[in-house]
Amino acid sequence: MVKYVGKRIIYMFITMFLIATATFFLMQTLPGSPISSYNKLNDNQKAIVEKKYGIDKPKPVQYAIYMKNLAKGDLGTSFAFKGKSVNDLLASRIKPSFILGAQAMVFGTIIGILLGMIAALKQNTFWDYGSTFFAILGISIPSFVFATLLQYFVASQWHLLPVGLWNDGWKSSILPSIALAMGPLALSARFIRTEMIEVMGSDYITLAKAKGANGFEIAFKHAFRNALIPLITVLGPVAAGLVTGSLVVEQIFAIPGIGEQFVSSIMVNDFATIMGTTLFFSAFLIVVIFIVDILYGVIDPRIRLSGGKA
Amino acid sequence: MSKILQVKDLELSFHTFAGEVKAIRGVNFDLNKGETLAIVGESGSGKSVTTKSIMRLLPESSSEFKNGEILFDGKDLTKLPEREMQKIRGKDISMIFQDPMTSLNPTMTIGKQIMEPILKHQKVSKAKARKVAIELLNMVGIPNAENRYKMYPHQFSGGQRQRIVIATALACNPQILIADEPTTALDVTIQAQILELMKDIQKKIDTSIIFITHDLGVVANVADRVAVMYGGMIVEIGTVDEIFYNPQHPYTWGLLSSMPSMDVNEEKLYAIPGTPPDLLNPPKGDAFALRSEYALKIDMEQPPPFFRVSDTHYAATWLLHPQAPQVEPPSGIIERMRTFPGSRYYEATGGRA
Amino acid sequence: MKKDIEKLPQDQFERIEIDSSHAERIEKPSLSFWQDAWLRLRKNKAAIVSMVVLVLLVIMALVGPHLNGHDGAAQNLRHANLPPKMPGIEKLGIMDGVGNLSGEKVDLYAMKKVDEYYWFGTDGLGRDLFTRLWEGTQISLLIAFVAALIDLVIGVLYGGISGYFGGRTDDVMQRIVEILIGIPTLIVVILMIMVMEPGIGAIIIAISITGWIGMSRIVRAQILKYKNQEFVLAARTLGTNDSRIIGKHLMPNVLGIIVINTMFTIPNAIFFEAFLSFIGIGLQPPAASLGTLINDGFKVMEFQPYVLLFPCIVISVLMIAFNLIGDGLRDALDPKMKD
Amino acid sequence: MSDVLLEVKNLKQYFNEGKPSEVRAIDDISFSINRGETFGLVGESGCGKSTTGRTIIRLYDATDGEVLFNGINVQDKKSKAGNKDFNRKMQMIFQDPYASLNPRMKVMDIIAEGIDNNGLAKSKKERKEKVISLLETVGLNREHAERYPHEFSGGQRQRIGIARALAVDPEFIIADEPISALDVSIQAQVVNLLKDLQEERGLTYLFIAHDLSMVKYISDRIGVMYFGKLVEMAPADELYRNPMHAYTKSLLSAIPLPDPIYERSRVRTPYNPKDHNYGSDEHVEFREIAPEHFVLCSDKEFEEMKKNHVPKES
Amino acid sequence: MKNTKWLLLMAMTLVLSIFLAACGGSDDKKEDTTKEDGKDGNATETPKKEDGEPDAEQILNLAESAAIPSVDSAIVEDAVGFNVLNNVNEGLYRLDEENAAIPAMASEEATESDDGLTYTFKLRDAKWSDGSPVTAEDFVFAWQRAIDPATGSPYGPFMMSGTVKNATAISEGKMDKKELGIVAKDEKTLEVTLERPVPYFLSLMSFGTFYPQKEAFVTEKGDAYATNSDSLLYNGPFTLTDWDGTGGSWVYKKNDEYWDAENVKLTQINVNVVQDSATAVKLYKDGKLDRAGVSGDLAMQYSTDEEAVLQPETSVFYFKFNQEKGGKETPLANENIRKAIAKSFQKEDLADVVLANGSLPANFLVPKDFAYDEDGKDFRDISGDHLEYDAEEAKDLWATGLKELGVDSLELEILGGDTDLSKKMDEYFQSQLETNLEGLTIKLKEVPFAVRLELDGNQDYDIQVSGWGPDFQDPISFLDLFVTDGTNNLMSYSNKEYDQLIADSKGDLALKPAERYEAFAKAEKILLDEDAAIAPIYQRGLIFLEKPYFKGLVSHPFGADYSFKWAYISGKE
Repeated sequence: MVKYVGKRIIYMFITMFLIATATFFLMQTLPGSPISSYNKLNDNQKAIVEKKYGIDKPKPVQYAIYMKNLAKGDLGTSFAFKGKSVNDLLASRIKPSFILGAQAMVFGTIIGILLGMIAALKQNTFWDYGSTFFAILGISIPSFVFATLLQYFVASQWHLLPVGLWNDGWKSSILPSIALAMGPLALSARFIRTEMIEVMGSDYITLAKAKGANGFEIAFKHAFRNALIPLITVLGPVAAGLVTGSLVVEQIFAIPGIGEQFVSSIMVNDFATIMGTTLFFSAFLIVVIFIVDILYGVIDPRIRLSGGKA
Repeated sequence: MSKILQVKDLELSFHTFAGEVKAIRGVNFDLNKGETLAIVGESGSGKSVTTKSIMRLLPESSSEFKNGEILFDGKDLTKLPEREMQKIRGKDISMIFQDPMTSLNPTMTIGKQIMEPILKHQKVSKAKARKVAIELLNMVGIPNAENRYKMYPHQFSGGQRQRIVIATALACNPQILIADEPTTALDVTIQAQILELMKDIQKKIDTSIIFITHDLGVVANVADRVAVMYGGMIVEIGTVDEIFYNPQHPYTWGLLSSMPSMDVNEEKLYAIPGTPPDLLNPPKGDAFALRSEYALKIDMEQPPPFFRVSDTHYAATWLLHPQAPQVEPPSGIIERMRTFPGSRYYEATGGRA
Repeated sequence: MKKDIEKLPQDQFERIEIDSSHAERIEKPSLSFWQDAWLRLRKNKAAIVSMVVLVLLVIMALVGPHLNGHDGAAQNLRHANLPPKMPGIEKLGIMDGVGNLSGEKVDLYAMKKVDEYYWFGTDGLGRDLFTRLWEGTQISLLIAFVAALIDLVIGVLYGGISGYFGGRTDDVMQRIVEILIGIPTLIVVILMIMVMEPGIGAIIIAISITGWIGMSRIVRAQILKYKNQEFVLAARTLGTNDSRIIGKHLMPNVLGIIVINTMFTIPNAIFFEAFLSFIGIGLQPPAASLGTLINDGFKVMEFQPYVLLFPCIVISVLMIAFNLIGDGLRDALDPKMKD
Repeated sequence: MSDVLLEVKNLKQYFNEGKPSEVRAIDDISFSINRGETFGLVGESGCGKSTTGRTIIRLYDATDGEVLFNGINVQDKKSKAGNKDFNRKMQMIFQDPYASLNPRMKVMDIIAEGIDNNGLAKSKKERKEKVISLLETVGLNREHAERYPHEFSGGQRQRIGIARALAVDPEFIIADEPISALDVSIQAQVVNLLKDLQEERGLTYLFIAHDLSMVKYISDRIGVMYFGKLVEMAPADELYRNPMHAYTKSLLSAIPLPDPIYERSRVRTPYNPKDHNYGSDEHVEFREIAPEHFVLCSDKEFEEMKKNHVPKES
Repeated sequence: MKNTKWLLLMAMTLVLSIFLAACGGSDDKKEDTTKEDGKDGNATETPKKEDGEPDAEQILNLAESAAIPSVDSAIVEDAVGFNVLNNVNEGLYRLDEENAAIPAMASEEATESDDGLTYTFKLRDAKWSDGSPVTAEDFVFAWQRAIDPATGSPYGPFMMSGTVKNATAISEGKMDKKELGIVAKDEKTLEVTLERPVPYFLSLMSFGTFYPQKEAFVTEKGDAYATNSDSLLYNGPFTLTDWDGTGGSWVYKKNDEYWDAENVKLTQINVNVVQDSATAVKLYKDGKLDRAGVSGDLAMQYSTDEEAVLQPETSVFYFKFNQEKGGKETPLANENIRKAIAKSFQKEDLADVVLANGSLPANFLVPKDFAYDEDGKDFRDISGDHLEYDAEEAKDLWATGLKELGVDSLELEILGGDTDLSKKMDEYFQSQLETNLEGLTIKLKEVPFAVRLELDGNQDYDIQVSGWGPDFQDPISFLDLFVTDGTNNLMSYSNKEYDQLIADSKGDLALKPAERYEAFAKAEKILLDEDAAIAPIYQRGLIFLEKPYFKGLVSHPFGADYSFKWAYISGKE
């Protein structure tokens, strides 16, 4: 297990290194330069500013410096927020994004699992079609459409919850969390349904039935855990989906999160921030995938005891 | 001998995409206390479905009892509410499946799985249930039960897993144990161990066993009585000796002859031609007639009733009708019948017994 | 158990000769896997209805822009921001040309003295939304199909090669995939869009750049599953070469899964395009796609909900249809789900 | 009967070699099969018998050792042409009648695959005729050619598998548990067919199975495998009459026979590898204790076995 | 699968319910507004009692469209930054409620030397938020810091070069910053020397770049200066709090140290960044904001809203015609082509229907209601209209132009912004131009602002939708843009006569206001009518929704957008 984790961590670093490299050179091909918005500066000033940011040096040198700083965890200095480090920029934005993401994940997967279980246990009944349909809607209706509708009805029309902003504490997070949760919800509902149906058809479930277990015990004591294990494998992509969703949901609800920051940094060619955010998202995703894999081992005794699958 | 279970005129169908599959087409048998009844037949003959329908383990959405009853303890199991059925499963009737690799929950310790029926059906404390579970493990021959109790199924070998499944099935001293091909997936040596174990246990707790298999060797080893199934019906039923030494149904003949003998060198095996019937459109008359060299005209039109051979031995073949012509069974069968007192080929001197 | 033995006509007991080849006869009509799947799919009403709906949508996407005589690109500012008005239906009190103006319900057609009918209303530049909707659907579908096709080709090739050749090749290829999975797709897509000349091509490339990974993983898993199946081993013992094994034995078996997965890739691509357009980095105007139309509608949803409504319905119905067809196909093609 | 068709010499097949998870599926086995005979290979699941078959036909590359087919080491062959030739002469029948036929191909194409690969038919018509004649050989008919595998029963499928193997006119067929997935009533059909074919075409079989009674019925000589090693090898009758290795004895004693009276008296002999109690200086090797009867044993055991051997009464 | 019809039924129901909900939604909306109308009936009366007593609670909630990139007066270059600066700090002068520059840190009107080259300011006894006095040295330090090239100040050199003595040389690194024309005569007296007479110099003094900075504090904070609300000093009506330097929200608190604190009524202003205008409007309607900008398609719907406030701006938008691209002349170097394009689109429709936000069609460069002559006459009335829409004439000009170029069709690219409104506008241009000018194909290129600046800088475009907001109240703020090699020319336009007129306005005519304005009018005519170097489109207007109880907000035509100094809340309770 230790060996497996070690190997994975090395892979994570390689992945990050490659992503950082790719992003760095991708940035260089972007139209515009980081100081193109400094149009009021005269040439002398521009030269000084370029020197200050180190972008007067040849690309390989810039790359080396960037990577060196990155190794120290320094994402560089923002071009748009003059003189501010990208680390600070991200740090101040993490909290709302994290809260939203975590709430959406928890809410989405729990409700999704319940829906999926109901659908599987009441296969081919009204309940099944109801929750399957709900799941298909969740997958089919784009998150931004859903967010818009929620905002319009729940907040604007019925005044049940805040329309946006991050000022009303927990209440502010409810609607965006729900909007974000639709993806994970639908995904886990569908996934659990399929898995549950498969698990419910397996011999050990029949045996559990033969032992006299009732529907509830079979569903929760026997089938649930086995159906849950494969779900964990898709949680990684789900987390990635949250990152995606947050880009637009944060904008719709005017929440000062990382997604919103990313969109604005694109608009002003703030290379350092774009890169920083990209790397942050990537790191987040990689760590989630890593945790998911480890979790997989924790939940599935077969893997836990044989010491990792890879 | 008291009848502990009676299956009467059981008919059951599955509803599939293709149409109605008549999986059981009128099955009758009794199970006596303390005996082992083996049900043999090829796949698709309905033997597994019969036992699963006793346990009511078939999916309710796609299966349907068309007729008949299953009497246990004065109750008709086909009509019992699910809740009542749950009280019977695992307590009065329990079951073992074919594949020990898949019949244990991979994410639950074996201890928990054994304790489950105990906690479910007997009002005992967890500690007590645990004690019972460990005793059971010891009984089925899992060494070091105290420690292994907390392990997961994948840490056991196939034979051990089947022992664990048996322990679970025995947890509440059931009156009936249904074993659905419990040794098919195991190697011969392991199979022998499991069979021995089952026989031992039966002696100890005096349970009745319905043993499903397609392996006649296993039947010969474990059964007191044998029911031969073909095409969703029982075609012959009798004591183990009657079935092996005085079989009457051409299908039973075919089954017995198609196995090579260890000590005789046959030139050629007897082979039943063709394939089993399609239960989507079951044949009108005798289901086996199309594959039988002993077919009569009537076989094509009318299914045969059961004809009594002895008080314990019945066979559903028109060949037993008084009007039927006398036919000669395959040579291997004649060999067998020679040893059986009461058969028409019995030779007092030629028998080995 | 006992039955009275009745007397039967003696001739019934004549022995008959059974032609043993009779017993080998197969009663069922001969069905190939695909015919069988189709039979099963046909029973799935949701999937069938979805297919019909989808076909209708595709037809509408093709002929819709020519149905009402308006040009989707023609601007007529006098006719800007008109609500839907459809002959016939207008009598029901909906789509009658009545819309919001500063919170008042007004028949805008009467007010602006417009005689023409704009079935789904007009946008802020006076363009016919009905025509634009179907033009947008056309582009969205085009993007989705092309992107799905690219995903399919790359995914199948990559997954197929990785799975079939295994060993070191597989190792290297899977490491690459592992790394790619760590990249947040949308971020990459956004960066790619920024780098490239904006337009349909850029969107398709951006969507395809990581889109194939899912397909490749599925194909690889399937190939791994099948390549050690006995029928493949049998082919190898018969001296069948690699390309034939892949083409004749593996692909036909993996095809089902590929089709199913493609059914899920297409709505994904539609969604991605819409998403990009929604955050404003997708298609460049004046080209319309469902995404840009929704984006337009989102801004005015409070007063002119119809601008948002119709593209939302079309995109949702499209997505639902594809998903239901995908589900149906999975039930029909994946033997695991057979009941 | 000394015309050796196949000779396996010190064959080794290790999976994950050198890693902690190393599995010695075949651990140094040698045997030979004569032209026209059936060699049975028995053992428990996981003992390496199927791997042996697959290694012989080169589905796996051997870790070490030689497989001489017609005197040529097939494990050596790398050239494509030679490969083709070799593939034609050696064929295989698989265990699982459901997995061994491509569900997406018609029976016609399944059977014709070997014909196509080797260009054995000059025209479409000839190809069709060949397939139909093969179908008839295995007891099926021309109608079946246009159908898909899922429409057939297990026994029929297995016969299609046999027809496919026969299509290239092989000399040697490896039958890898060809009947273990079939119902008893069907097993006989297949076994009879194999026997008939052997007579008609002079085929040589390597018959792999765990069902000892069937193996005994069909085989001329039998090898018993235990954990990658061949522990005993003898002509079929000899092996049953005089099982020498403790494992063989245990195996034979475990088989239930369809004979209740015998069953009531059968006593199982368990086998425990530790019972051999081999000392570190003891040389355990494959020794001939009677003509053509080989046992894996130590010197001490060898002497004892020789003593216990009951010669065939005639 | 027999129950699939359920699925369908539900699908139908859902689609229907979305539909109905959407329709129903708008009904609700209507009821809502009518109700509000009722309420507003009372509310609208309150403002008429002009001197309605301020409420006890003076807390305001506002939104900005972007985060604050910087509050360092030397670094600030964006609207949000200047806005913040204007409310938390104060220069020598401040724009008052009538948008006239009045002494602020200066205690009285400055004394100006006769040649117009030297100004002397007396400072009042004002304090920084840390209690220390604001001194003349603070101004000297701040100005020198802004012109120091190492600071990288975008506005320092831009505002000072050619105005304050030696500024140009210093910014080019040719002179020490100590040589800048600003001297602290004593703690409270400041003397500024100019390069040339600048008639609008005093209005510049309200501009953020000329604000004071306390040297000791700046030095002490070093790199951390102005990175959050604690690393700043304030001498304006408010202080900044809860600003972490990056986040999406901040708070203004009344500055008790402010010299005029008794006239500041608001105690607190909460600001959140809300990028999406639709969201801002929703927040406003939900009562979370007291004022919200309405843009794009929403503007039309809200233009007649009770709470809508139309706010004309002084920004003017126009096409820039690039005459030289990659060293080669473009078709736009042809005067007739330029004129044809400039006259080929309907500006009224654009302003009224497409923009619908109170923007005015523009036939000029220098905006309306911006610059006045000595008599208070609007510069627009002096200069008149140029390049009006005339499709017929455009067609003729186009034909002529094409003939001159020897082609019968052209493909040109319009470079525009990537906001929704600019995209919509571009589509309109595309349609108008292509319809009116036969043989013209327009390609649209919509890019983020930064990219547009880059393309602009490289002169890599054909036609660009560009705009200019003035930094000080003088036509020169616009007209200076297009002199040959002007920093914002970037389209290879050059006209000697035009250059001369602009040079004159800075030189000989600097102290002759009337003639100076005439020169401007002439220059504008050359630029537009004669050369059609650019094609004016519209003068921007904005629509805001503003709660009726929110009073006294002053918006400025140039420099910072707002002053909250005089704002208050009345009638909210």
